[in-house]
Amino acid sequence: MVMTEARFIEKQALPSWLASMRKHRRVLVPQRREGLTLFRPLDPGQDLDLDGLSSEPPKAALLPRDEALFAFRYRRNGDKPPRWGVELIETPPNEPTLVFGSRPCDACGFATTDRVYNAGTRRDTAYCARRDQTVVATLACSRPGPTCFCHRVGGGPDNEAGSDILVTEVAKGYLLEAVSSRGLDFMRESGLKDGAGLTAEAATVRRAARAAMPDGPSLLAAPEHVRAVFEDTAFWERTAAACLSCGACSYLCPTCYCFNITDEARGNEGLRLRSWDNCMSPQFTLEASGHNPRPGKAHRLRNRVSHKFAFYPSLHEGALACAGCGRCIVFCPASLDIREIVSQAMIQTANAEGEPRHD
Amino acid sequence: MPSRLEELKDGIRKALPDLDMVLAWGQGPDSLRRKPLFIVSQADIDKIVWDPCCSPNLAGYLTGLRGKKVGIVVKGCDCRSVVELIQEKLVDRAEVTIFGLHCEGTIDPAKVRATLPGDARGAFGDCRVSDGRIRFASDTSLQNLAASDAFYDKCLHCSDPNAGFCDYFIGERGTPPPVSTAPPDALERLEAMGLEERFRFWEQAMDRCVRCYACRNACPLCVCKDHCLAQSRDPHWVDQTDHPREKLMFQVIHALHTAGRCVECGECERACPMGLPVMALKRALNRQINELFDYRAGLDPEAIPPLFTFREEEDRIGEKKWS
Amino acid sequence: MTEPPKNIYLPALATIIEVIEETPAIKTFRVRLNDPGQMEAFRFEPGQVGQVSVFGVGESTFVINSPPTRLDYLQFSVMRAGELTSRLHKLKKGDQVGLRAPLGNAFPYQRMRGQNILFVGGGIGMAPLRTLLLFMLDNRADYGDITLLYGARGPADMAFSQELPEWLSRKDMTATLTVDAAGPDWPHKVGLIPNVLREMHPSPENCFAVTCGPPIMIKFTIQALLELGFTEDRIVTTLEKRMKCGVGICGRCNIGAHYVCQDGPVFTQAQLRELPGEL
Amino acid sequence: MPILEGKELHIIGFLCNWCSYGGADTAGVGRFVQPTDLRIIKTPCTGRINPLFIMRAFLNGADGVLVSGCHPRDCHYSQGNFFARRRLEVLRALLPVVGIAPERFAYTWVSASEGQRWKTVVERFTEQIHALGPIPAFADPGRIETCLRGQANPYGGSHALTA
Repeated sequence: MVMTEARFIEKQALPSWLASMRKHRRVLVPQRREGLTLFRPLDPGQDLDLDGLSSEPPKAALLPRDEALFAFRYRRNGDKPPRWGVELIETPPNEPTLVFGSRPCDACGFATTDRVYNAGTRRDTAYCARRDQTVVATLACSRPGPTCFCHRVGGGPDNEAGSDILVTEVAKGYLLEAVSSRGLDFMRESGLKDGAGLTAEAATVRRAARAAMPDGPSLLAAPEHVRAVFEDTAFWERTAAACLSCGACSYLCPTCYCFNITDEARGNEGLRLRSWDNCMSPQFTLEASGHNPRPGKAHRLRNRVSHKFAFYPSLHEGALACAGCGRCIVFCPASLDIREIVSQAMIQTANAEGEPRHD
Repeated sequence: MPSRLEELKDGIRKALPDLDMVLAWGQGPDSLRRKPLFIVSQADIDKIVWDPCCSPNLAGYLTGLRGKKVGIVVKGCDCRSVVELIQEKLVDRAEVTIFGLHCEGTIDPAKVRATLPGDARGAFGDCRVSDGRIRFASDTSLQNLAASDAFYDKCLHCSDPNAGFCDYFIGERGTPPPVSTAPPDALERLEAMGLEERFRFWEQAMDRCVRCYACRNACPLCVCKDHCLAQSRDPHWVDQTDHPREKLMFQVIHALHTAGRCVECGECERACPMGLPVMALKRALNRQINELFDYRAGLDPEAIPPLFTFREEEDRIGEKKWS
Repeated sequence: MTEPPKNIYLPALATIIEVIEETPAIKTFRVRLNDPGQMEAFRFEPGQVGQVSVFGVGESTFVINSPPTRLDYLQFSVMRAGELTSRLHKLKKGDQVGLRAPLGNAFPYQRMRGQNILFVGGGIGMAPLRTLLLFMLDNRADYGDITLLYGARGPADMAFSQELPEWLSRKDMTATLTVDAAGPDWPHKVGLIPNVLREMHPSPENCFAVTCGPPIMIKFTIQALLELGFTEDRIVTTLEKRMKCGVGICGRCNIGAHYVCQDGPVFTQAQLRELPGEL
Repeated sequence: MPILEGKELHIIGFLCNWCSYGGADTAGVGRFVQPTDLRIIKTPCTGRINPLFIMRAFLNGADGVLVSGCHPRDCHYSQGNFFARRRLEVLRALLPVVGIAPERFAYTWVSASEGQRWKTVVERFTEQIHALGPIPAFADPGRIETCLRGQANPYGGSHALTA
């Protein structure tokens, strides 16, 4: 990490500082709600939950569950006799946001979507507008959960990819270190005390966290194995046998970014809506003729795992589209384990060692 | 006296040769969760697990295995699902071999994690249930929870823990889970609120819904999940905006489409990643159906679900008087 | 004020200037962009597609099947199949639609220069072939012999019926029509496209085959072409996939790591064989 | 005819074409005076009425929903109202659980000749709904309303782009 400025804030001062940030931007933080930890606008009446991993990643900060791409309104125009003209109304997002308390795996999700939505020549204007107005302050992890495997997919408990500021919990509070120019500008006007003296302590905290990660072989070499097992339908039938083909894994995954576009209208006006979609749904590839290239759940699961561990890497210099957060394992109703699936593919096509027994 | 697990394994070992597959439970990603196990060879039989964490209802997979000879291991509530599928001819009785068990109640991992102190989110050791207490080792301390703090709500007022309709009953029949004081469940909590408060409750709950349709896809009765009304463009019942109104509309669709059919197996709530009390709507309808037609789903394979038929003179439905 | 970044999902408004009823199931729409400057500056290559919007219903992808050499209007031939196509079929002259075009890649017409061309079209699959055929007829000298085999279920299902007489009579191309079944007054061939193709026995010598049609027809036509000696990198087809964004972001139209809306819809058979088996 | 804001509430009526729609017609022909809040949707039979119509109406903001069809044994399709009776009686239990007063929904039987009875039904039901007042609304009016009605779009302002 290039030597940049650092800021410090005491533990008890954090809530009030965050509340003060709400003057000119939306502040999204992880807070407990009905047994879940969700990223929602800060509720000062409640304390933050900076313990474990949030139930839902902060993905919605950049890719909201639904969003109007534009609105349209049919109107009689001036012709004789009058005909229906259409008026298009752009709905650009402008919502300055601070995401505080995201984890390195959540931020890896943003890095994954950046490569697709902001690919130089091809820029998704709504996403890029939000990205430019959003500061992501990621809290480095101190203690891995049972289903965390970020260190096996190219990440780590203190990985900076996708973040603007890396926050580390030190003895008396939190040290903020900028990892992007956006983060640097934000820190400069954040009114926090200088924290240069604590960078060493923060570094040791992070090193300890890296050492505490559960063992398990790296999955970075997965792409060629997952591609090799693509045609083995028996493998995918076996793997997907218990799968319910629902959307829980995709919608709670920080690196799933697919969406649907539908027109929703009320009478003569409406909007073109972008909403979350997932390739486990049969409608995802169903064609008007009735033909569906992925009719069964095995085809669909094959595509989901292959996209993350083979197709995306082949388009983005080997970067896996998986952050290793483990939410798909925690929330799958049938307890499918993507670590298991990828390891089986690697075992079957080479003699990699198997998946270690968990807990 | 061989343990019930051994007896189950023997039963399956004997039956497997003339079956294509047997559905049971196997080790899950952590010690509080089990996952469906598809037994096709004698080697798979050793992977079978039976303990209070075997909460998934395996009946949902039967409708996808039509034409195959399938064995299935069922608890009391799962068994009602199989009976309901047979009632509606969604499963052919001749194709299914049922191994029934007495169930001591099933553990809800989300409830256990919620009751534990914040930092005890790590791994858990193996768990045992005895005289109404559940004991297991979490990575910070030995846990000893009352059943009512760990079991699924449905288990706290379970009336038939024994699989009532099966080919082989494994082990002894037994009593429902020993629950001293069951806390009020979602429907009771809702009915303690005023109408406006309930409306706001659902508005909040549906805001958390991520619309993954796990509740629908886990439901054994939802055989048309691949072309569901909720994703139809014509008729356009539900639009794609992330609004509580549209997501609540789907819960209403699910409740009404399973009215008179739902056996309260709890899969919809178990599958929901956001822990939403979606079964409350179905339980309200089941209560009304029980009062109107003295009927409970999934108890008698010959019975016709009440909304599939009618009587010219309904004994408990009078006519509304307007004057 | 710098021009705000273009919202890639915002279509340009266009007006339908002509509707041609090709067959009971296929209609051709000719549209002009409402903004004269945009219409003037509009350029595309044969084979590229456009997302046509009917506001309130949605968007669907259709090949621009008028040639890039005739830019007074843009033409889309639409077979009624789903929600959007059915609503499109209800639109009249003067109605408004939206258009996001051009998208996707084009036929490799540069590589085809100086070569013989064999067109094999089935039903609505004739639409993508038409833009390349007319483009080549407008630059006739650049290409060798042009042969067209166009088939449909029955005579009434033949699209572009007003142009067929011209294609049949032109000296600089040979056209053959066939139907699966027809009455006595049908003067042309009767038979499935792959069988008629084997009968015609076209020579694969420096010849490109361009084919498009329903998946079943494509499968057996490519088989026949391979039997006749055509090489895989000289058999070109277009793929139909469920598309939404049209710019390779929404993840919907992928075959393996390739997005049909961007790396296609035009592929050679050699490229198709490299893709994972998920057509 | 648009709702008279402030005086009228949104009341939807699903009427079976053979009996109740005729009954409503008879009431109209008979010049019976009745409240005007009711908007009638004609259906072939009460058996055709999917309970989801009623829930969709409530969630879209209807303050009251009335269903009326042929008397039992008079159904033009002989069984339609029998099935409807069971479905609608079951539906009644769903309303309170989601926070909608069950009194906002009623179903009844009115034959084509009972114009007077139809007038009574409409009067009583409209009074009942006015007593309850408007149905609780969702806090968020919805994406379409916020983008189009020019209200502050939580994700950005809206301005017309092209004429």
